[in-house]
Amino acid sequence: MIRDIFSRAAVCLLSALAVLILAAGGARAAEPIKIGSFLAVTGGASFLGDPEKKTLEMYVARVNANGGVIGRQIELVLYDSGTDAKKAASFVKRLINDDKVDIILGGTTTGETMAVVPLVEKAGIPFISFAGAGVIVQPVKKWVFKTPHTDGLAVQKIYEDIQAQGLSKVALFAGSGGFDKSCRANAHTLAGKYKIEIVADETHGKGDTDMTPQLTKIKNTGGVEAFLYCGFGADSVVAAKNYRQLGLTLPHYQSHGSASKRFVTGSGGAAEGIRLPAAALLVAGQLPDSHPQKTLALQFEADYRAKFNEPISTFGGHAYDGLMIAIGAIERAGSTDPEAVRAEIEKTANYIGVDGIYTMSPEDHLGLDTNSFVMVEIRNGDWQLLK
Amino acid sequence: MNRFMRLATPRYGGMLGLAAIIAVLPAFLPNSFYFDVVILVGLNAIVCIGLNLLVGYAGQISLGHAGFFGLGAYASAILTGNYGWPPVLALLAGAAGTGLLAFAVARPIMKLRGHYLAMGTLGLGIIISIVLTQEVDLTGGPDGMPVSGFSVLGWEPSGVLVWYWIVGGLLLLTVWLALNIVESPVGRALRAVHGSEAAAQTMGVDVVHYKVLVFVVSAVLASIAGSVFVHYIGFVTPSEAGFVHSIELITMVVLGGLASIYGAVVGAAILTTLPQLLTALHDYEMLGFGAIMMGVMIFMPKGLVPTVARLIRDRVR
Amino acid sequence: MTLLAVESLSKAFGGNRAIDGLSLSVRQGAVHSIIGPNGAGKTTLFNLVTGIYTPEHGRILLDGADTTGLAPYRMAGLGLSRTFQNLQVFFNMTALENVMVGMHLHCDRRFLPSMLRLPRVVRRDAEIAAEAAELLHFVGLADYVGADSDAMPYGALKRLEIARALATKPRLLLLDEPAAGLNPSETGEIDDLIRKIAGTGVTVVLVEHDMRLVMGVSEHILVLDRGTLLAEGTGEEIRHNPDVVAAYLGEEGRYL
Amino acid sequence: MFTEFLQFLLSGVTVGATYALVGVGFSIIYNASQVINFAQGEFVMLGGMMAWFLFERAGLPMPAAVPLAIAGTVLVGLALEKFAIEPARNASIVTLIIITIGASIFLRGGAQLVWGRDFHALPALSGDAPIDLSGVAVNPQSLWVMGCTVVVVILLHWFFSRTMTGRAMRAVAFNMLAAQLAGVNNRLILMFSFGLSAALGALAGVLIAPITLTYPDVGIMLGLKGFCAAILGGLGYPYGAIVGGLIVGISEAMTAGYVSSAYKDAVAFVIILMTLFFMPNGLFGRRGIERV
Repeated sequence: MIRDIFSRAAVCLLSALAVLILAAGGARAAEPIKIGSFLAVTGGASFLGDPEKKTLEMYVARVNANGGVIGRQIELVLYDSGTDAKKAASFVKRLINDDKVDIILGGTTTGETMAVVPLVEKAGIPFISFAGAGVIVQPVKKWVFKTPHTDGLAVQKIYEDIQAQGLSKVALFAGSGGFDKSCRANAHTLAGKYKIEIVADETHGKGDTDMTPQLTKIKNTGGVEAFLYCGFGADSVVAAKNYRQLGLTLPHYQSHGSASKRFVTGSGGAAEGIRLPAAALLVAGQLPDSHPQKTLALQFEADYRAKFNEPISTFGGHAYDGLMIAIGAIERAGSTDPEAVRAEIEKTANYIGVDGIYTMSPEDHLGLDTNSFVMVEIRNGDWQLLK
Repeated sequence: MNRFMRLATPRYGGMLGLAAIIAVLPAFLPNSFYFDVVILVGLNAIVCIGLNLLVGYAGQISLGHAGFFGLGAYASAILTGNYGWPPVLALLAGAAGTGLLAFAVARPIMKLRGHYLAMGTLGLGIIISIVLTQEVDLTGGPDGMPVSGFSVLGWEPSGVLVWYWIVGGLLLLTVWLALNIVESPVGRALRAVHGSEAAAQTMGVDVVHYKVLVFVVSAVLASIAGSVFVHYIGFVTPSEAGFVHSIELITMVVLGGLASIYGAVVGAAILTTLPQLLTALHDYEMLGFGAIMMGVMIFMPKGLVPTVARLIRDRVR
Repeated sequence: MTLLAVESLSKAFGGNRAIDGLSLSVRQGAVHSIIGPNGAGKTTLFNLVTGIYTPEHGRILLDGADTTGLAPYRMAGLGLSRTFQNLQVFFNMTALENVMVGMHLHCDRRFLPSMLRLPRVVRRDAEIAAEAAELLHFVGLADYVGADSDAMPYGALKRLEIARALATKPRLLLLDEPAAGLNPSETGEIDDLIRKIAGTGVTVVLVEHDMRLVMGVSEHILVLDRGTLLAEGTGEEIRHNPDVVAAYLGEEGRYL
Repeated sequence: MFTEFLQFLLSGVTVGATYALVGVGFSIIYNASQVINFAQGEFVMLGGMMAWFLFERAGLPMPAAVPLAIAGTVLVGLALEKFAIEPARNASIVTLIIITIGASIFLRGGAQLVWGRDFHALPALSGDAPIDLSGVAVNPQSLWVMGCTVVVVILLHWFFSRTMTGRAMRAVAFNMLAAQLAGVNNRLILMFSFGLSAALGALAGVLIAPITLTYPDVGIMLGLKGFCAAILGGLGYPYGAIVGGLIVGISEAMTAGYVSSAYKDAVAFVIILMTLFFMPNGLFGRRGIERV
C-alpha cells in the first residue's frame, strides 16, 4: 500500500519534472541574453563606476531598441559593489549562481576585479573588467579580459614625453591603492629603458586630505626635473592642489586616472599645465579627420552628453568598449555558449573602440598599445591635444 | 523543572530550535547564492557570540573586533599561501597569535572605561588594519590576496553545501560553548563585572582576570571565524579588519540584543541579509539601512531578542 | 583577640585628608559600630580596609597578617566581606545569582571545565545554588529566590547585599549603613539579622547613623571625626564622652 | 631643514585645527547628554556640501552661502536630536552609539541622493596663490582655518563663562540632576548643544572643503579624528579637544614628513593608545573617584 503511494508519487514528480525541463527548453529561444555587471557606483571609486553604469544602461537600451543581439534581447543585471572587494565577490557569486548570467562585465577597481577572478575562472564565465592595473591580464587568465589601458602603457607614454623634453630626473609620488601601486612599480621598472632616474619616491594613504609633508620633501630634493603622480580620484585632486599650494612649478605629469573633467574642475586652477596620457575620446574634436577613432568618439560624446547632460569621462568608454566587444563576440559565436563566446572575445581584431583599437590574442587579453593614448595638457580648464 | 518547561530555556529549546533550523534550511535555499549568504550569517554569528560575551555579558565595549577577525584571516592567508602551512595548523596558529596579542594589550586596554574604552579598542582595530594594508609584501596591500581552499588531511570541502554543514556545525558548537560559559561561575563573574565592579571585587571576583579572559576568548573566536571565512571566500582584503567592519559587528550584537547568545545570531542574520535585500532600493539603499538601524534601536533599545522574549513572557503571564 | 588592626593609616583626596593617621582595632566575635559626622571618613575606612583604595601611609593587619595594598578580591579570600552604602547589587541578575556570585571563591571556576560543562562543574554549581537559596532564607528573602533583582523593593535589596556578603563565608563582615533608607520596623528586622549573624561567630563592623540601632546592637563603638579616632568604648561610655557630644552637637547631637 | 619643519608644522596645525573643531563638537554634546555622536563627521560633510551647492549650483555669493550652509546643518543637528536622540534618552551608552552611527549612514545616504556621489570643490576664500614666508609656502586657506579656530575658541570661552546659557551648559555637564533642580531646562540645553556642535562641524566643513574637497564620505575619517581629539584631550573638556586636535594633526604631519606616510594614521592612534594607557581619562580629563 505504502509502496504503491510512493511509486505513484515518484511517477507524478518525474513527469512534472519532464514538463518543466521541456518548458524551459522551449522557452530558451526567446529568453534574453543575461549580462551581469558589478560596478563601484558608490564608495571611493564612484566617480568611475557611475559613468560606467550610465553608459552600460544607455547602450543596452539602445541595442535592445534595435532588435537585440542574435535575435534576443539583452537583460542587464547590475549590482553596486560600493568599492568593496568582499561585496564584489558576493555579488559575482549571485550573478553566477542566482542570476545565471551569460557573461560578466565590470569590476571598476583592480581590487574588486582581482577578488572575483578566482570565481569566474572556476565557474567558466567570460569576464571583461573595466579596471586599470596590468596584473588583471598579466599573466593571462583564461576567462578574464579587460578594456582600459594599463598603468604600464600610461607610464611608457609619459616617459616618452619626458624623454622628448630632454628631462631625466623624476620625482615620483603615488597613492596606496592597487592602481597607484602598480603604476609606481611600473615607473620604477620602466625608468631604465627611458634613461630616467627616480630621485624622489613618496607615497600617501587612501583618502588623505593633506599631502603637503610628502610634497615638501620632494620640493626640497635637489635636481628634480619632472614630477609624476600615480593615482586617481579625489586623491589626485588633493595632490594637484597641494603641489600648487607649495609653489612647485616643475613639469607635472599624472596618469590617465585623472583624465576626467571632474579632476580639472575639482582642482580649480591647480590643474593648469598638468600633462597626462588619455584616450582619444577626451579630445575628439581636436583629432585630425584621418584619425580612425574620431567618428566613434564624437558620436559617443554626443550621445552621452545628450542623455545625461554632463561632461564625458573616459571611464564610460571602458564600459562601452567592454559591452561592444562582448556583443561582437556573441554575434560571431551565434550563441551564448561560454566557451564559444570566450574564444570569440580572444579573437577580437581591429575593433575600433572609444579607448583605442583592440586586437586581442591568447597572449594578450587587453589588445591595446601606447598608440591608443594621446598626450594632452590641461589649458584654461580644458584638454589640449599635444602633437 | 519538567521536560516541557525545559523547552523554554535557551539551553534546550534554543539549541534544539537552532539545530532544527540549520537542518531544514537547505531545503528552502534555491541556489548556492542563498547558501553563500547563510554561510556568511553563520560566520558573522560566531564572531558576534564572542563579542557579546565581552560587550553584553561583561559590559566592556569593543569597536575594534574586526581587527582580530582580520588577524585570523591574514594568518591563514599568509601561512598557507606564502609558507605552505596546512590550513588547520594555520588556523590554530592564527588563533593562538591573536589570543597572545589580545592578552598582551588586554591589561592596559581593559583599564579604560566607557567611551575611553571605545576609543582604545577602536584605535587598536585601526592600527591592525593599517598594518595589514601597508605591509604589501606580506599581505598584498589594499587590494588583498587570494587564499587557497581549506583542507584537512587531504580532504577538501568543495561546494557550498559542504561549507554550509561545516559552518552550521561550528555555529552550534559555539552556541553550546558560549551557553556553558554564561551559565557557569565564569559567566556569573562576567555579569558581576558588568553589574558592579566594586561589588564583584569584594565578592572575590578577580575583575582584571575576567576582563582579560573574556577579551582574549572573544578575540580568539573572531580570529577562528576569520580563518574559516577566507578559506571559504578564497580572497582577503584589509577591509575585513577595518573600522566599518568593526562597527557592523557591534551593530549586529546590539541590534540582536546585548547579553543574549541568540540575539547575536539574530543580529548577524539580519544585518548580513539586509544589504542583499536592500539592493532593490538602489539609490535609497544607505538611506534605508540607516533608517532601519535608528528605528530598531530607538523603539527596541534592548535589542530584538530580549524585547521579543519579554513580550512573549508578558503575554504568557 | 584582635581580628583587624589599623595602624596610623592615612588617605587624602586632593587636599582633603579623609583618613589622617588613624589607628584602631576590632576584636574577634564582637559587634562593633563606627559612628561619626558626615565626612568623618567612615566609608573611606571601609574602602581602605577592603582594598578598594590604597592608603598613603600606615598598615592594615587582618588576623596579624599585613594586608595593606592587597586587591579587594584577595581580601575576600582572606575572609573579609562587606555591603555598600550606595547599593551595588548586580541588577543584571536574579537574587539567587547575586548570592551565587558571593560564593565565587567556593565554586569550581576553572575556565575550560566551565566551558565544556563538565559534570563536576555542574554538580558543584547545583550545590552552590542550594546553599545560596538557604542564605536567602536566612536573611528573610525566601520569597525572592528567583526574582530579577531589578524588580525587588529597596529594603529587600539591602538584605540581598547582606546575603551576598555572607556567601563569601567571611570572618569579618563590614556593613555600610545597613539601615539607611529603611522604615523603623524594617530597621528593627535588620537589628535582629545582625544579632543572628553575630550569633554564627562572624565579627561584624557597621557604619551607621541610626543611633538606636547602634546602641542596641554594638558591644563596642568607635567614633571617627575628620579622619581620626575621637573616642571608643561601650555605648554608655560614648554617650557621656564630652568630646563626642561636642563633635556631634552641630549635626547629630539630637540622637544622643 | 628648519623651513621643512615649519612647513610640516603648518600643515599639521591646519589639519589639527579642523580635528579640533570636530572634537569640540563631540565634547559639547557629551557634556549635555553623555552621548558620543558618531554623526559629528557628517556635520562637517553637510557644511561643505551645502556651501558648495549654494555657491556653485544656486549661485549665491560666498558671504551668503556660508552662513546658510551652517544654518542648514544646524537644522539637521536639531532634527537629529529631536527625532533620534530624545526618544532614546534612557537607552544604554552602546545603544546610543549605534543610533548615532545609524544617523551617520542615513545622512551619507541622503547626501548621495541629493548631491551625487562625486567629489566637489569649493573655491578657497582668498584664492589659491601661496604666500611665501622665507621658504615656507603658506596657503591662504590655512590662515582662514587657523584664524577661525582661534576666534571660535575665544567665542566659546566667552560663551561658557559669560552667558546664562553657557553657564547652564557647564552646570549640566558638572551635575545634571543638580542643574535640573536649580531650574535649568535640560531638554533645551540638549537641543542647543546639538545645534552648537552642528554649527562647529559645518564651519569646519566649509573651511576645509577648499583644501580637501567635499564628498559624501568625507566625514568618516574627519569624525574619527575628531573623536580622537576629544578623547585625547579628555572627554567633556572642550579646550582639551582643541589641544588634542592639534596634537593629532601635528603628529600626523611630522610622521608623514620624517618617518613614513604609510603609517601616518597609525601613529596618531598609537599616540592616543599610549596616552590612554598612562592617563586613562585623557590629558585633561577629570579623574573620577569611584564612590561606593
